[in-house]
Amino acid sequence: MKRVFSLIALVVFGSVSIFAQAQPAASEPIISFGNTAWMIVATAMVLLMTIPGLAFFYGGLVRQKNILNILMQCFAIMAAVTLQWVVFGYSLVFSGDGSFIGNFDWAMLKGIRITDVSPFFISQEHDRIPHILYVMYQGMFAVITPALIAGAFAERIKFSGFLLFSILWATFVYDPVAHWIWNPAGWLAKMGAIDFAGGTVVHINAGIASLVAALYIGKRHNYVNMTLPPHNIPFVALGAGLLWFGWFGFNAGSGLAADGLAANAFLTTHVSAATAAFVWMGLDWILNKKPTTVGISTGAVAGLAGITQAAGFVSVGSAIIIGAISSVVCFWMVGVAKVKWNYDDTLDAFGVHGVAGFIGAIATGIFATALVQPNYSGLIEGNTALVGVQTLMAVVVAVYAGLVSWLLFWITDKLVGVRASKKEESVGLDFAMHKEIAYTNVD
Amino acid sequence: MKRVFSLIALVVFGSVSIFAQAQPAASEPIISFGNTAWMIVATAMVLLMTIPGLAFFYGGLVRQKNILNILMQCFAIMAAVTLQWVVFGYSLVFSGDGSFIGNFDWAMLKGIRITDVSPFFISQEHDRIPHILYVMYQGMFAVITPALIAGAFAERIKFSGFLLFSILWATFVYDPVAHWIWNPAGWLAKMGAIDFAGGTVVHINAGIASLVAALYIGKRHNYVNMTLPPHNIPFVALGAGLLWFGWFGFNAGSGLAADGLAANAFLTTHVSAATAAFVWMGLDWILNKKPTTVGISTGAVAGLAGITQAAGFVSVGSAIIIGAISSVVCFWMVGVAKVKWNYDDTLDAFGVHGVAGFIGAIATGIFATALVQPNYSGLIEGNTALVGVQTLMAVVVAVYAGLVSWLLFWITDKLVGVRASKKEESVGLDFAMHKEIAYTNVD
Amino acid sequence: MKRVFSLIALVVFGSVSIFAQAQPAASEPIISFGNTAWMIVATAMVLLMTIPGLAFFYGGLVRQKNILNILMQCFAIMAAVTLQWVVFGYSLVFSGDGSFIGNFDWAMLKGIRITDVSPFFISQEHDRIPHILYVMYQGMFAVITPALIAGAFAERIKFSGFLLFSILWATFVYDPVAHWIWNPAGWLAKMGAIDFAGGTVVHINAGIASLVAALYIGKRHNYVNMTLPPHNIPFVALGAGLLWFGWFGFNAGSGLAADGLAANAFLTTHVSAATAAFVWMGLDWILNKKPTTVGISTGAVAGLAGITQAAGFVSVGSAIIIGAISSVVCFWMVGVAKVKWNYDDTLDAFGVHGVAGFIGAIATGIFATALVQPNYSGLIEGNTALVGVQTLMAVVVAVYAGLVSWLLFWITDKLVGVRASKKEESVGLDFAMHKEIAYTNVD
Amino acid sequence: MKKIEAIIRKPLFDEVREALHEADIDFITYWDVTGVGNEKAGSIFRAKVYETRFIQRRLITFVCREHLVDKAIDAIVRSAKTGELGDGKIFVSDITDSVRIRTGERGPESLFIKD
Amino acid sequence: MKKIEAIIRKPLFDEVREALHEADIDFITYWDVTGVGNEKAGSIFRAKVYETRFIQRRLITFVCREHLVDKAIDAIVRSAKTGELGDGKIFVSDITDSVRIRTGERGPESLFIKD
Amino acid sequence: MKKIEAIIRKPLFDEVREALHEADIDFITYWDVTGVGNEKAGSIFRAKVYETRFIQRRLITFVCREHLVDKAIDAIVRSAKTGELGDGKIFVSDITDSVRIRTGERGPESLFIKD
Ligand SMILES: Nc1ncnc2c1ncn2[C@@H]1O[C@H](COP(=O)(O)OP(=O)(O)O)[C@@H](O)[C@H]1O
Ligand SMILES: Nc1ncnc2c1ncn2[C@@H]1O[C@H](COP(=O)(O)OP(=O)(O)O)[C@@H](O)[C@H]1O
Ligand SMILES: Nc1ncnc2c1ncn2[C@@H]1O[C@H](COP(=O)(O)OP(=O)(O)O)[C@@H](O)[C@H]1O
Repeated sequence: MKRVFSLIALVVFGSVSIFAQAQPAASEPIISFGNTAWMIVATAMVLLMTIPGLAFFYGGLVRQKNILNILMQCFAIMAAVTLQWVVFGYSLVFSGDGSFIGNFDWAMLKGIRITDVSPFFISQEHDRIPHILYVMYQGMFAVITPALIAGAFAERIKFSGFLLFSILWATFVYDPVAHWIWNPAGWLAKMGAIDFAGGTVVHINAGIASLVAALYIGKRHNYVNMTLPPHNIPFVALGAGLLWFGWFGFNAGSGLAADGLAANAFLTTHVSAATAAFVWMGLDWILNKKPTTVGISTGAVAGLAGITQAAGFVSVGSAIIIGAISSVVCFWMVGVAKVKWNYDDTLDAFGVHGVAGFIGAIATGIFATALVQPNYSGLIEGNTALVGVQTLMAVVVAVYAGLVSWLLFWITDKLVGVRASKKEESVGLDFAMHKEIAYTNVD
Repeated sequence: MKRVFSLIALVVFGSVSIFAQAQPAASEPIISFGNTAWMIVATAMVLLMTIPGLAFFYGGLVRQKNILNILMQCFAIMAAVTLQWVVFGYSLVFSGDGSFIGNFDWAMLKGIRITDVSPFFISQEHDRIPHILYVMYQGMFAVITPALIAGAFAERIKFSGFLLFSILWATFVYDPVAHWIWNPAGWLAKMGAIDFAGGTVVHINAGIASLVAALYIGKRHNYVNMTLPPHNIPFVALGAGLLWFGWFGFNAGSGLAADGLAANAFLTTHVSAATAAFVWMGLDWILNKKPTTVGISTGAVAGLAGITQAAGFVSVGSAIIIGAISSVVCFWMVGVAKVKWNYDDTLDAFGVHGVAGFIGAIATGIFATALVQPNYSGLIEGNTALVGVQTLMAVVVAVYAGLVSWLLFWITDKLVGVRASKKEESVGLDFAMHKEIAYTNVD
Repeated sequence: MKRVFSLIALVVFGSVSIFAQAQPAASEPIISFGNTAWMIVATAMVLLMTIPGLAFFYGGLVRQKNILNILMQCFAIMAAVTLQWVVFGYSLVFSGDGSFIGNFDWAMLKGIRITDVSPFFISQEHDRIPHILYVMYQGMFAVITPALIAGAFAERIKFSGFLLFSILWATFVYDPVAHWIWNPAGWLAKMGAIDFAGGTVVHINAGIASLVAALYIGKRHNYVNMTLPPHNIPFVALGAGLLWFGWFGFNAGSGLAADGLAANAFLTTHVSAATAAFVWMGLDWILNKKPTTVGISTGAVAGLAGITQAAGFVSVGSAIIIGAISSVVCFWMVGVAKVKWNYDDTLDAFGVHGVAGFIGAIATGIFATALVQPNYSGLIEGNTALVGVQTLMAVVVAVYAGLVSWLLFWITDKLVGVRASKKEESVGLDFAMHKEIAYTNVD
Repeated sequence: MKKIEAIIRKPLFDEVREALHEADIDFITYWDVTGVGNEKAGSIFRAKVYETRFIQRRLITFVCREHLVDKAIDAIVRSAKTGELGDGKIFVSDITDSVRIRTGERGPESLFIKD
Repeated sequence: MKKIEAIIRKPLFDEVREALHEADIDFITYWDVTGVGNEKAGSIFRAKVYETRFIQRRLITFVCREHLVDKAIDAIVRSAKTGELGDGKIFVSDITDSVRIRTGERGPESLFIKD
Repeated sequence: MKKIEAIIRKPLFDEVREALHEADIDFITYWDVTGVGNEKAGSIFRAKVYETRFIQRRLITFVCREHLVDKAIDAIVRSAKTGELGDGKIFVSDITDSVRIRTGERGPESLFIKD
């Protein structure tokens, strides 16, 4: 849930040396080898979600002339947001005790030594991980969130506009929202809103920004009468498989320890993904006559996004329900609502991530159970408060992300422009923006 | 080896809280962060073996018009068998003390709390993993086993028939066989049969089912005079690479701990794979004049399947021998025997997995050494009993899997049909079954 | 840094049983579950770097008719060098106390029991990993190093020549150099030269061998007037993504423990890669008008290679500087110098890996800080000695690798030949050497 | 000499090739094309079914002597016909010269093997 | 009957297809080709810019009755023209016979739908 | 105007293109095709060697004025010949009209650059 506790006397632990681990005083937190082992891997797994996971999931869905632009965007965000994060992003989110935003105390990771234990923890107060590992783990979340938005304006965005917007967005939308919810001093955290692995911080946030961006930038030319089959469905499946794999780092890592809570998050994540994949396959089969590969992959992703928020609060039965609902609603969203409302969210960044994020936020309020984390009960256990605060969190983040994303997109448009020219769009962004062609057969 | 011990008084540990880990009583098993860290990752790695590992290994080998069907099958099994496993499969295999099958006590994981330590362990009685993590880890094995069978009837199976058969097979073949061997109460386990990571439970089992399915469904049209080169060999290599990587989770994870035994399983697995790859390359070179990419990949997989059963019982020298034998025999099987016996096991699910599984079962009986696990010695250390019981296990599983798979395939055929129509086969299963085309170049 | 300590009384720990771990005497090293968990995964991640990581990074860059040859080379080296390593390679590098080369005491891993703790460690003297796991981890480095060289003579090498050369090279170049630097008895190690994760042992070593091989074998036909776009840029990006992921195993694993040092290596690795990717994108944009996918991928790899040596010695600020310098110099090297000096290092194995390796060697001497490892300070902390010994190490290794690689290439040429015939080259190595075609569309 | 170009359904390629072989046409060249015609194909993409008139087809071409033309056309029609929309077309045109690169032979004799 | 082959810029394919549709050409077949001509394209590869005269193009071909030829050519020229080097070419040739595989019809009547 | 179609071995493409260039043919269009002819290629698949008569080839086509035809054919034969089975074929046919899309020029003058 990332409902984390900042230690009052951080400075105390600043002096814990790695050599001191052998004989810890009872109350002093240590760097646990086991938890650190898991979290190093979890961090790398979240990197894998962006490149090559999401890059191929999105890249396979676009037309052949635009795949490199997608891959390039994922790499560029990885590079740019990593630097932003280390230079000031991490500090903005996690330092200080402001309700709305952090300060610059940890800019450039100033004062964070390699022997420091992380001031943040979930289930294991005593056995923690290095602070710098926590920085990296959180950094991977900061990277993937703007990368998700790339699905909304795919096939028609200007690369310079994309890059500027992503960096602004990471700073002015992601950082504050993450602060509100994941920094224990944040105002939503203080109200009791919970988000285990980023259903709100990542998925609603990016989903709403996607909708805004798709509406602002407008449709691709010929969108109405174009039938646009994905150019490489095996790539879509490759990406989906890597996302599924990496999502265990994302969700099961969010407890910051290798314990029963992590195992529970693993279980709910996997079961929700499986259910959602199965349900989407069934809906395709019943409503469209055939089960499809793109469908089952999309379903799995919807299930993964849906459970993200709830993974460390609910039990396996609830995970099945959340997966099923995510799948049905997202299916309806991309198959019916998008057509009716007639906007062009190219790769359904809103229709899948945004929508599933909302479902997860509310579902956490309903299904959270004290069996998983003793302090968190939802509606089914008689606690009506949680679902209220969860709804509030979802709405607040949606409104904030919606308004500020629009503003940033508008500013970017004025400064460098966001829309590729008609000619660039028809030539393909790969060649127009990068002077590269994805596949060539010159021998 | 998965020769596991169920604790008499499981209920005792049910009450071990995750907060109690700091001060364990000497005799009480705890959730070890380190072992849990490794097993979470190992579980994710076995998922990666199925999607995208096996999916691409198989998918690259078929013709372009059938790749999506392969990918779809892997995803669909991941979804369906995960649900089956959580709902009743795990319980059937691991609950109760019946010799032949478990009961429904753990259906829907009823009564398994997130703080429970796993009642099953191999080398680390004290430092264990969460019970639900054990459920997930075993679940990934239950998923990949029926996925292997997909190689046998590739390019001509009806999707509905495939799905029904797979679920039935997971229930009526995989679950009992896993119970016999991996549940300490199982009759083969009680006789002393050992299978470290699934050489019999996974590979012989799936291999025999593959042979039966290939014989039942019959050849692809034009099989005799068709030369069918793989449509995308880089995909085959990608799949083989991911399988090799994931197999460390499969084999080195089967000791359920991050210790010397895991390291030994890692070593034997890697060395057997390397030897088998090298030998296959050599055979191709000598007998067919050229070493091939598909050959070396297939060799690696044969070596991996061959060592699976023995990984936690034998030393590195034996691993070289097992790898070499697996490679030679599988080479002969797919290159000579299959041609002579004239059946159409499209992707050699029997010729590679089944055959290497048999080699591993016997080899474990021969090469097991007390240097690795003190209680297990094979023929070379003078214990003649083990090789006998290993052979018995292999034969019993082969007979059971053979008969029941045939029956289930027959039932499936009567209920929904198994064979795609001639027209569907020639159009390609991708379009016929899923209305999708893998690669398109519409711009 | 791999500045490791061999314990005088190894035999003492030989008797440490895995069951003894629960009650270790204070001074006796144990197998730590947590560190073992991390290092098993790190080992698997380094395997993933070679196959499919490097295989696809290189494979996507060549022409369509040569990709299988690249994939095949990576698989063949994985198989051959693994066997060499287990049979005598590991022993040559790590056994004994010779200054120049080890002995055969550990040939076939003789005498290494599964319960032995590793005699080598970096930051965690007490909490170690199994010795055989250390063997495997180091083995993956021995595999990837010759695989890197394959980039230099791609598209024109004879397969038999390649294989013979690689095995000779692993034995007569890699093994001695690794001994000098990573065996505490090695003469460079004794002089105080440090190489955390292989910047010199792996990258300079392979880079120089690449240059020599490229010069010896000569240019591809038509090289001057051929424009050779990569045949599959998404594969390049896939490979780069997997390399980035795997590199965490490579660098953060090189401390042999899951602790603050590992976290620091993770941080510096990630930040250097991100910076280098960003800088390359910027250079492309400014100098060539467009940012490119191949460019950003190459930049990331340059940053990863550049930081390798320094990852466990420097802090995050220095990582940014090292990443930026690596990127700029490699950009100039492949874009300007290679053109001017007019040699054909097909995939820039020297221009990227070799050059970045040099930068890392010197940079470690400059930026090493006692904040990360108390015993190592560089120029910026007033220690002038280190940069001298680092330069010496880089030069010595370059000279040794240069001369011996040339000799081995010449011997290989005399024995089996190294250059494919003109006809083989124009037909493509896939068909000429392996009788396979990567992509076919026979339906 | 006549050039024959036949645009057929991909899945029927094997049948057509065999029929041509029986009609003494052993040398052919083919590639994959996209055809726009009467036939439509339905695909599914993310919960939506859409129809497309862009169909994957195969184009077979060969040059043969006049007396083989009718036999060849019959063979194609017989083997490539399903009777449903989208069976494709055959076009015949004149070839004024032909060269076998290996021997330099020109004219009709470059089209067959003299033994 | 005439066969028309047009080598055009790939990105303009949609426009050309629509223009042809308005000119009563509904049956077409196309595939992707590489063209070597006057136009050059610059690519970037690892810090180097290089120029290539190998351009990805699309070849559209269709057979139609004589009276449609001029209209069709006009439609193509109109929709495929940018005025810059590399707009491509149209070639016209004779077709001596045509067969609709589905019905076995031969000659011009195989080219259109009679209702 | 004549259309020349040459089906050649892929690996010799570079040589042929240069030879054509020297024979004043600068505008060409090409694509990859599969050829069935006399030549056979052996492949290996999972421990089995099999032979196939389906060979990957390249088809080069260009339209030129009559006086260039013989020179062009000579250039191709010279550069594409190895003397072994499978060197390929050249076919020549008539083109009745030609249009340069960029300028709208028709006839032979659309085929070259006037300066
Ligand atoms: N006049 C034509 N010129 C070029 N290609 C054509 C022509 N008519 C048909 N084709 C090709 O033949 C295919 C089948 O034609 P279609 O009209 O669908 O079927 P049918 O001939 O049975 O009415 C088309 O997809 C197109 O590729
Ligand atoms: N005589 C020809 N024969 C075959 N293809 C040609 C011929 N002339 C032009 N082309 C094709 O048309 C394309 C465009 O021609 P190009 O010379 O670049 O433009 P433009 O016609 O505007 O001068 C070329 O890339 C080539 O594919
Ligand atoms: N009559 C033909 N029509 C179409 N393509 C042909 C014809 N004859 C040969 N080809 C093409 O030329 C290629 C080479 O022909 P082949 O018979 O193998 O060699 P050779 O001409 O040296 O005897 C074939 O693979 C085929 O693609």
